[in-house]
Amino acid sequence: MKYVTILDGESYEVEIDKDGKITVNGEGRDVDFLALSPSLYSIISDNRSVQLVIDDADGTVEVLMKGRMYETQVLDERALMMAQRRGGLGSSSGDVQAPMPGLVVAVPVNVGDAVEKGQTVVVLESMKMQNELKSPIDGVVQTVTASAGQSVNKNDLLVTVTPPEE
Amino acid sequence: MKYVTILDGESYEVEIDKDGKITVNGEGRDVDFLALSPSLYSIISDNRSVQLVIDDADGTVEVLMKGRMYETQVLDERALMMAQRRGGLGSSSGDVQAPMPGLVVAVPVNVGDAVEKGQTVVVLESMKMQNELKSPIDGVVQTVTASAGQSVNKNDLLVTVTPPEE
Amino acid sequence: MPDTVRINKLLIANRGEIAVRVLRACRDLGIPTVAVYSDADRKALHVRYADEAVYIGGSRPAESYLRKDVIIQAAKQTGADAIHPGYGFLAENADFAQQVIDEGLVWVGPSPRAIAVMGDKQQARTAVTANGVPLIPGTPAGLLDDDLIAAAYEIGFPVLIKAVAGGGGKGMRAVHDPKDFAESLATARREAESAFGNGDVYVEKLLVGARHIEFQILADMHGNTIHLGERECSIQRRHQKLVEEAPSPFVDDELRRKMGEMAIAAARSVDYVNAGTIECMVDKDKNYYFLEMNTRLQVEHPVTELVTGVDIVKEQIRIARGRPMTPQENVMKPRGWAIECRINAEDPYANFMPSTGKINTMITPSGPGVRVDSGVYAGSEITPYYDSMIAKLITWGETRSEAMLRMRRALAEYTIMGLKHNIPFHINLMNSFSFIAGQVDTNFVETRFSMDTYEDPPTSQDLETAVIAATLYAHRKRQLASQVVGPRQRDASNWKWISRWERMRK
Amino acid sequence: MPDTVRINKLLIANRGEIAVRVLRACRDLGIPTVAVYSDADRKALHVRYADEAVYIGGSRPAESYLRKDVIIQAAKQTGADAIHPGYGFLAENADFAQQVIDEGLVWVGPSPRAIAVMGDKQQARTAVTANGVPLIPGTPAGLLDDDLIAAAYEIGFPVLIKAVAGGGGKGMRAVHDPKDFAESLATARREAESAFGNGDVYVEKLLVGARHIEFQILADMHGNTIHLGERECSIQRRHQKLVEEAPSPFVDDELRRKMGEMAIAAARSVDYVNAGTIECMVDKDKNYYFLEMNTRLQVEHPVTELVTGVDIVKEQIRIARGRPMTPQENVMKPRGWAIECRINAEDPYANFMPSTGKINTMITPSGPGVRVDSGVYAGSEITPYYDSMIAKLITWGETRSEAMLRMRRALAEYTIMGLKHNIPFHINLMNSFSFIAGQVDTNFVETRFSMDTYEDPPTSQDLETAVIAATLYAHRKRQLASQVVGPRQRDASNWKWISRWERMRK
Repeated sequence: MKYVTILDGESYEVEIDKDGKITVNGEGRDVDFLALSPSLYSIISDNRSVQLVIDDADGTVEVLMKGRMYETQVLDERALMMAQRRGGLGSSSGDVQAPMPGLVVAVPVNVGDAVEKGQTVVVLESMKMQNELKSPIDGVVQTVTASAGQSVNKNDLLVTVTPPEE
Repeated sequence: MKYVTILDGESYEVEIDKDGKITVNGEGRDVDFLALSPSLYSIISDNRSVQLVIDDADGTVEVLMKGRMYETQVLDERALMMAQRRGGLGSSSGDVQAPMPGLVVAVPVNVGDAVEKGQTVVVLESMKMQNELKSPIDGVVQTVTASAGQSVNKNDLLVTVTPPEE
Repeated sequence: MPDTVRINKLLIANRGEIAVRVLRACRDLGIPTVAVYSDADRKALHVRYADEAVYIGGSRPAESYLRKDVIIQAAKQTGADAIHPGYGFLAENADFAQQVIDEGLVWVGPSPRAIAVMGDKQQARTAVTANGVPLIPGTPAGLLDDDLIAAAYEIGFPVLIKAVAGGGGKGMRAVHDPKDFAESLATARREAESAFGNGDVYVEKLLVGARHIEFQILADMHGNTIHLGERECSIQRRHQKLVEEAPSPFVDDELRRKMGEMAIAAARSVDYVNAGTIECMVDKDKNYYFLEMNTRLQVEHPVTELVTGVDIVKEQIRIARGRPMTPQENVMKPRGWAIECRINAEDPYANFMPSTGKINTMITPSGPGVRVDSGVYAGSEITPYYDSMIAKLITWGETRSEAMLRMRRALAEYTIMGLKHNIPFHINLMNSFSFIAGQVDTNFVETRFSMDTYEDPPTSQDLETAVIAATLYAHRKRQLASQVVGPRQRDASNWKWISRWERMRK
Repeated sequence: MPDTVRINKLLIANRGEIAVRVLRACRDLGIPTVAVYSDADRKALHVRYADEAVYIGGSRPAESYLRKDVIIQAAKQTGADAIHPGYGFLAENADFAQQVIDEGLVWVGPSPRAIAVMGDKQQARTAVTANGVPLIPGTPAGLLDDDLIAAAYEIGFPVLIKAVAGGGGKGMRAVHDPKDFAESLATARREAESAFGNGDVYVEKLLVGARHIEFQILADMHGNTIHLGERECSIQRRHQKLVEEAPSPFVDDELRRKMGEMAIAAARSVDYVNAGTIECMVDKDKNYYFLEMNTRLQVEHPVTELVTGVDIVKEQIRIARGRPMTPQENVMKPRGWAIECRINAEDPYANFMPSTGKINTMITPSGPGVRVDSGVYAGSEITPYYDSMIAKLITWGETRSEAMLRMRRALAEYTIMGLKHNIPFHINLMNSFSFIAGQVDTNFVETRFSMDTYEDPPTSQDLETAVIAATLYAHRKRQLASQVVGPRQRDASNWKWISRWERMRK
């Protein structure tokens, strides 16, 4: 199985054969990859022993290793083709969801507003703190389903932002 | 549901109704009983908070609480009747099984030997220690399936002892 | 001379790690304990570790941990003759302290009057000023918005807006530019109203590049008041402390002597008894200002315990019993160095957003020089009802560098899975040159620290390992998905499925 | 004057808690680490915590942890320039030490000659006697069975049969009655043969009512040899230590001075360098006898660390580098008190039978004064290949009673599920009046302690709680069983089952 994995804008060709043997950019690697518990893995590769937390969300595989986060995209051949046809890799979603149950304190944007990535679109109170939820992308506010004073559950969709037309 | 539970030779009548309400020897008890993990339980009863390890084997329910082991037998009405018909409660089995994988070092008894409760019937080497497996009852050796030099798995039956005829 | 009283049973009016901490002290003293718990906390560690546990209501604090009458009733019902409030909840509630005392119970804490005076920022300022304690220039409480903005101009920007009833960074906002003042004021009032039911705020001068340094005070009923040295608490984010250490790398013997005397004078200004903390700001030129007194056990008390050998909670109980406290002299020479990292259920990669969920895996670090004060375990649930601190990791070393190396080691060992937490933040902080050099101020985390940049960038080997791991993860997930049988195939062999399901249940 | 060498990377030729302990010391020193592991240990904590890990073979020790060449090859391959052997396995193997040195690697331990001499009981006796160290009367090694029985009569019963190559109680038998001598001799020889590949034994006088007290020695290459005080190790079962403390409640200043001098003389008799332990028997009249020297880090070293502040593993590495050790004086005044309980996977209710299995739940105690040295975690498997000690729980207090109270508390907190372990034994021991009073000898556990009787019997409330819990447990199990649907009902709704099964998989 061939994959192209992207990290920090760089592409790595990773091939995994049926016996589990691995090559990275054509070079063989000796890898012992083991699940320790849900999301927790141990790798011993060329005797280096590392513990990793791995999770995925929206097509991104996040690897946390020695206190550092590596965000990767793993594409098989079909996904790679589709991405290339789309003209780019890894456009992220503009959905803003409640990361936890809480009380909406303020929604400082309206439908149609242009917002920048990182701009606060909802203020959510939870765990005695006011948390500012930010837009994940540059774009335009498409829908606002949250309103101040409303109690929301985890993962409730609050605001959606769509990328600007190009 | 009515039970008779026996601890240290004393019988307690315990009744559990459909709502989970409990009486012990006719007196109501306020009990909050909660599983924390397999075998581990928390009881809050009249505000006393206790953690317990509970397991059962061969009809005995073992409760480990504050470093002390309480061996109980819990009998429902049918079991109680049957036990009374049998003429006694809690006669234990004479099977000697391997408590863990190991190497049989010696079997100092033969079929037909009279043995006392606590007498060594098999010596098993495991974890670098020689462990003496004892007869759980007074009786006569009925079968010997283990022999010196043999490797055995956990729970393999090694020797059976039957109670003497009365 | 006070009478010595016995404590036969002690109720802890709190939850989480601090309830466990107080329980442990009681166990070490042989005093039976009573825990209280809300719906959300039936399985909590403090309930499991206590001798008795009393249910006091719903999950929200107002329904349980803040219910004074119900908690006092729980003490009466179980025969507890003393109450330790921990920190937060009712710890700095003078009415509650008074009620406890009126009911004939021992209050493990300072007098209601001391709590009330120090709990009101303005009264506190008046009290300590009388004893010659230096203050940061600021306004009184109770001013209207227009007066506050005028005062802010007079003091000179930057300024800090602070809640009168505040604590823990809630209802607090720094304002650098006058044009942001109105909005920040509104936010601060809103937060204060929501957190403390009191939206009153005041304004004071914001010291730039200043450190947060505090002194631990102990005072008994026999007239002894001492300090146990200082704690450096400048590693903060939004005025919430994240890392504390003792001693402070900034404090020399002379400054310790002077600030220690000031701290004792501040405590004496309210005839303080029991453990308390004098919080100060210290600028680059070693000018120091009294901020406030926390009239309770402090979250970060363990670092002081490790460098002084004093068990502060045990001393609190001893003092509450009317006995002379064990240490009798100011601690001018701390032994070694201690660092504490607060482990919070907050995602450092998502703006420190709080995270909830069930901890499914936990490996707690241990070994030489490591202490963990925690209220959670594998299987416990982090709910949105309480604050996000789930544990405190504390290390000790002969020197600051040994304590830091041990902290790095302990952080690397600490495995908590099932929710997001800030251990990666601490790992990166311990690698930051500024922190290593002790060159920090209260704005360091927000202005000079980032989770995205590393002073010591990842090696190509690290990058490759991450790529391999991510790819294998995705590969396995894909393979697993392809093994999920479609509905048509399932019907064929019902029995296989059942037995498989039964195996799963074991 | 020796040259100081650098250690750039250190390989730990061991597993379990002691491998983790050495890893931690290296981390605290900033030295990168290499672990080695067998098939059974791929998921072990020492593999997870090390920077590098080398697979060295099958699960049985002979296939992995005892393979000298493979371990040295692992060091070469990873560029490790030093080897720490831990205890057990190759730690007291003089050939291995020599091989390590011959390969140009740093051996973190004493000279091969010191290991060889002290490893041979007879040579050891000869060596220390030359320095005036008192010995228990006994026979030489290599005697035939008939000569041993004759010697036993001459020495006078009771006697002790001991393996020449022994350690840890293996191949050791006490004989009180001459008629049991032949059988015990056969068993001892068999055990020694199986454990050490050497069935040779000798006989010595058994001291009745004696204590096992040992001194920790540190010696560097600069001619300094000191002791760090004693450890009391009389709580044993079948010659395996279960609980150790420092200091000993039996040792006064005068005895400490005399025995300490003797311990240093014993170490000097083989020009000892690095950490080592002089084990002694001490009778009721404070007569003391040299038993043996353990030429390695001892399992129970943490109690000494807690009362002296010395990190013994760090000192071992320092000494191996040729540097002068940090402590320079004998420890005559230990600070406070420390107790260690060995947590073994052994069932105290079934004759301490070893137990294997997977740990499914683990809560590790922590808080003030508690240290845990462990090699296991929830999810790890205890296999029959290695010894049954899975962790060490160590507490410290200002006084012996504070250390004991903390131990009780920590034992109550310690939750390990999935296999049988001896925590209930330790809980009962900590409640035993003899232990509390410090009135113990090496036969205490076997002759005067029982898991079935309590000095403080269970209350009727305890009994009732046990009855209620047992009944509810059985009731629930019964209800659960009645909910298991029969095969006929299953066919009805296949889809429900599938979705249930899928939920289970999450």
